Amino acid sequence: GSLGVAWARAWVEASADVMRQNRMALIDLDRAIGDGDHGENMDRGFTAVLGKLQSTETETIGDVLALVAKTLMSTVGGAAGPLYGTAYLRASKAAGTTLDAAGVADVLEAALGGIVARGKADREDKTMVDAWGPASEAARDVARAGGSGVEAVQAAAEAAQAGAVATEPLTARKGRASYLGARSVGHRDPGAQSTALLLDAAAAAAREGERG
Amino acid sequence: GSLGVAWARAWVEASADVMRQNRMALIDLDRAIGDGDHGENMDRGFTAVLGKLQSTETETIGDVLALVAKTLMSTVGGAAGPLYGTAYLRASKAAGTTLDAAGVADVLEAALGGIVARGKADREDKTMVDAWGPASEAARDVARAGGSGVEAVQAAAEAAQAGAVATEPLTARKGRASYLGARSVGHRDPGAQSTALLLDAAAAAAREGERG
Amino acid sequence: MKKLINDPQAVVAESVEGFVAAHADLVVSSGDEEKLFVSRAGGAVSGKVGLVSGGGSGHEPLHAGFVGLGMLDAAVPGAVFTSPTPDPIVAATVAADGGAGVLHIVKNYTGDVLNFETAAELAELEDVTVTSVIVDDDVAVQDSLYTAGRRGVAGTVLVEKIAGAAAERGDDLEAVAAIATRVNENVRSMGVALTACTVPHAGKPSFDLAEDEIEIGIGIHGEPGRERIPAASADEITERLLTAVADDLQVASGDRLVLLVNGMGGTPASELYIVYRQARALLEQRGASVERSLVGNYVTSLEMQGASVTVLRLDDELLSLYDAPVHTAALRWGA
Amino acid sequence: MKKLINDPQAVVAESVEGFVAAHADLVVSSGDEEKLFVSRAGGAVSGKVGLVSGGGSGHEPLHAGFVGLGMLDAAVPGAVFTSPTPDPIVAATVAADGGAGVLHIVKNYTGDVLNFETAAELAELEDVTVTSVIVDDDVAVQDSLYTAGRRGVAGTVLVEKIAGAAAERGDDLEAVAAIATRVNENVRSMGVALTACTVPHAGKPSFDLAEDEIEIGIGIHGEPGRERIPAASADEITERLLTAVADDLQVASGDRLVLLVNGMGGTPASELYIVYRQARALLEQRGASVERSLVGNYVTSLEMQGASVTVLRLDDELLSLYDAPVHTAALRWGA
Ligand SMILES: Nc1ncnc2c1ncn2[C@@H]1O[C@H](COP(=O)(O)OP(=O)(O)O)[C@@H](O)[C@H]1O
Ligand SMILES: Nc1ncnc2c1ncn2[C@@H]1O[C@H](COP(=O)(O)OP(=O)(O)O)[C@@H](O)[C@H]1O
Ligand SMILES: [Mg+2]
Ligand SMILES: [Mg+2]
Ligand SMILES: [Mg+2]
Ligand SMILES: [Mg+2]
Repeated sequence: GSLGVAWARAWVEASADVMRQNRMALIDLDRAIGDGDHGENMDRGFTAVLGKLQSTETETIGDVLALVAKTLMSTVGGAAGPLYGTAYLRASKAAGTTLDAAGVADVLEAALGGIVARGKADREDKTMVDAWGPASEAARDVARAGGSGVEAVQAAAEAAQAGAVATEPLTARKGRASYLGARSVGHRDPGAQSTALLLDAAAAAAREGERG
Repeated sequence: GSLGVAWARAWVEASADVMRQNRMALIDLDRAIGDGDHGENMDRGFTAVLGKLQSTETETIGDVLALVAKTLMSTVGGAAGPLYGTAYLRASKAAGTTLDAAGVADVLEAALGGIVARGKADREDKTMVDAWGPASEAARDVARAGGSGVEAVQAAAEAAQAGAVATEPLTARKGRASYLGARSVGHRDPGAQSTALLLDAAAAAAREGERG
Repeated sequence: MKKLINDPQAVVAESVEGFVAAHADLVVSSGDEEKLFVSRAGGAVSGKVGLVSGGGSGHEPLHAGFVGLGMLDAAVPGAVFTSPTPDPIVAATVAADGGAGVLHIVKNYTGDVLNFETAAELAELEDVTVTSVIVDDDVAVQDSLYTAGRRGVAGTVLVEKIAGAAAERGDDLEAVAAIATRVNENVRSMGVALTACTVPHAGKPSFDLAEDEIEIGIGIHGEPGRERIPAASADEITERLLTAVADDLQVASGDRLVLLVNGMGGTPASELYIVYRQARALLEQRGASVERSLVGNYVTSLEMQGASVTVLRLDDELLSLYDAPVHTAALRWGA
Repeated sequence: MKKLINDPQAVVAESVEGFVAAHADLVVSSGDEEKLFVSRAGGAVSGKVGLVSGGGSGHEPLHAGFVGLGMLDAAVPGAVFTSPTPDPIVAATVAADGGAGVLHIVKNYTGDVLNFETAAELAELEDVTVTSVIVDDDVAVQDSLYTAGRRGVAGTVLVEKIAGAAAERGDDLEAVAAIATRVNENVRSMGVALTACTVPHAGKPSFDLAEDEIEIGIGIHGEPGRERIPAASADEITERLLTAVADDLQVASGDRLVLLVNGMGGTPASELYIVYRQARALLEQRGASVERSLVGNYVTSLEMQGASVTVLRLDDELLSLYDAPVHTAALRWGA
């Protein structure tokens, strides 16, 4: 049930995949309440990450996440670049050699902390915080209940997706969607959705790891 | 059967009317093979002519046609302005006090001569010459056959309309449509059509005069 | 049709009003709606040959944007895409005359030619000597004695700039006309449209273009072009335009050139620079050197998306006249 | 989507390549695709405060068009509508430093702010002193502590122009930053879109607007505006924009102003002058005087049709800095 560096690498590969596949869907979410680049930005970033990963030896989860952090920071741009960059950087520092459920919760909380430190968004401001927040809480709940690392990631992914969906009725107060005020209601936040997709990739990689 | 100054004034009024009504149709013809302004130009011109006419005493057909000439010249612009301006100017000089069939033919030939002098178009170049040409010939035929002035105008109008229709298969060699080369084939020349409409107005005014 | 306009009939008058208010240091308007023209704020320059151009509106900044030191003395805006009538041209000609005569720079359209022709005759009656130069730089149109000939398009800006500099240095009317003619002989252009434009009073696009079609050899009046082809990459389109231009001009190794990439009004600057990049590369492949460049909206067709490529072959004199000071609303250097 | 582009991913690189080729007398490119920036041809000016700005591409001529004497030292173009990453900003900052420190002029978008923030920290590690000024002139957006705040739009050009002049006259970093801040405090803007724009990599319009609708309070990234209203006349739209701007700036009788009417990229110049005419009239009705004017495409949104109105309140110092020489690809006077 614990997660190691193989999982981390598999997660990154799955992330690149899912960003490529959801490129247009994320662009469309961002077109509705932003500027229509989120899918392009994330796809560009994770394509670069994948390239780097394939030519880099990594010994720990932390190595993998640090590589993701640096690469996203230097290839994504926009709001998402620094936010995801900081999230993965903090996560890399929080990650031990293997992650049990508590370890997963620590990593997700660190990521969330990084995003909040940079972006200063509160919950319900209709940002990616509304996906990372529920995700880290769900992982912590699994840890408290004595579940495994894999279960924690799975719960986090489900909570992130629910959190992304739950941004729909909200009025944006941070990021580009905030310019729309009440007109942002009824649309899902693209960053929250990309977070849900990334954590879903994490869960899928964890399940694969269990099986394989 | 002869035509006098009352007819000339009625012709101008009918012309303004018919240009207003066919404004969009002429714009559409000109959009297809030109720049889409012919209807606007002619409508602007004849609206101005009508205004001038209503505030001007005219003693002869020549007075009326000279006023049309001057006003078109200074309000229409584009290719049609100078061409119609010169046509009406030459026509005004050719017009006697009343017009029998030969007089009508003289006036139309003078108009045609003015257009050719300015625009240097030959027949079948797909211009207004292809309406004025047949029109003046038809009037001359009526004169030779001993018909009346009214009959001459009527025949001219019909020939002009046939001439306008006959521009459709032609390749333009003068004016803006010439830039299209072979792509001008299949479209009616806007200036030939406006000529047909103006001569139709002349015929209508003549018939009205007969009756009235 | 959505436009930032009020009454479609008032577009030209209101736009000129805004233009002269914004550039009051440079230009004044005649104020007379029947004889509307824009001229230098200081009036005619005594002893200098006056330069007058004009034509249908909708090509801004042409021509009013080029009135000022080193370029035009007066510009006559007609209705949108409709040559002005002789009256305002005569008035502008008289206003531009500083005693040394006036050069009419006329784009080769039947309407422009005829109206300027009449105006020149009328101006002579008012004791102004007028010479005319016809600009016909558009290689998209076949030049033939049996047609209206080539159109005047973006090359007009270079004729106005260089002839304006010749007038400013004191050349007489004949010499200024000779320079203008020399520029016209050495300049060629061709354009492409990705979209049509909509004349305010027509309210409909000037032509219909499918989502995957472009018009090659477009004019500047929304008149359809030479041929309609499937949409292609910027490099392919540019090669088509540049090749036609450079072949016709017989650009040869060692030639020194001005390269003007002109936007049709609705094209982002970034795209014009992509066109420029390829046009320049192709010229350099021919061994020619691009000495001066202009990239931007100079001769437009309202909001049309598209661009044209213009190449002028320079000699020492043309280059020094090109570099001479110019201070107008749309072109400025050295002053 | 029809555009004069090649590979959508290569738009920025190719456009910058064309840009620096066309303006080689003014600018050079870093050439490094990973750290792409444009800087003055002559390199950093020793002893002068360096000015660096940047942001997503698609707003041309902003920012690279304003690199040159009296304005920016370097500009960092991100992907279209996407803030650049810290690396090229750091590289540009180092290149722009003439030993007197560097001012970052940052438009207030989360992405720009975060990336420039990180870059400033990294540049300090390379011994460059960096101060940042955030531009937030867009009154369409409610200013609130609880949101991302107002956006930086066309007022940015005036901040860059005037701060650039202050740097050029020898002000130190603190003084240049203070001038930039003063301009930002005295400038307000608001825009309208008649059509959306299409980001090359998205391939679809940024929003869908019906034939009879316009977006009031549009941003410069194709993001939807404050409200969608039925199409209206230029005078009505302008009144809406100008009133919001002038009320927020509290324009009063006797105020001396710069009026900038900015095209969003796809708007004919003639329409911008119609907007200018009305905006100026409304300012004069308030008893203010328009001392300087700019009308044209300065801060665009690709091929979007629309315009924005920007008003800057002047004092003697700001006016003299505004008038100071500037020589860039997109703005030039006095030099
Ligand atoms: N202040 C913030 N805090 C947290 N997340 C934010 C903040 N601002 C923006 N975001 C996230 O960034 C996403 C937008 O990313 P992206 O489209 O790539 O950048 P940009 O808005 O610069 O175009 C939003 O959907 C939102 O989730
Ligand atoms: N050289 C010419 N000789 C005769 N008629 C011409 C000539 N050139 C153009 N025309 C006529 O003028 C018409 C176009 O007029 P109009 O649209 O008002 O002017 P423009 O072509 O300047 O826009 C054409 O349809 C044609 O009949
Ligand atoms: Mg975005
Ligand atoms: Mg026409
Ligand atoms: Mg016309
Ligand atoms: Mg963005």
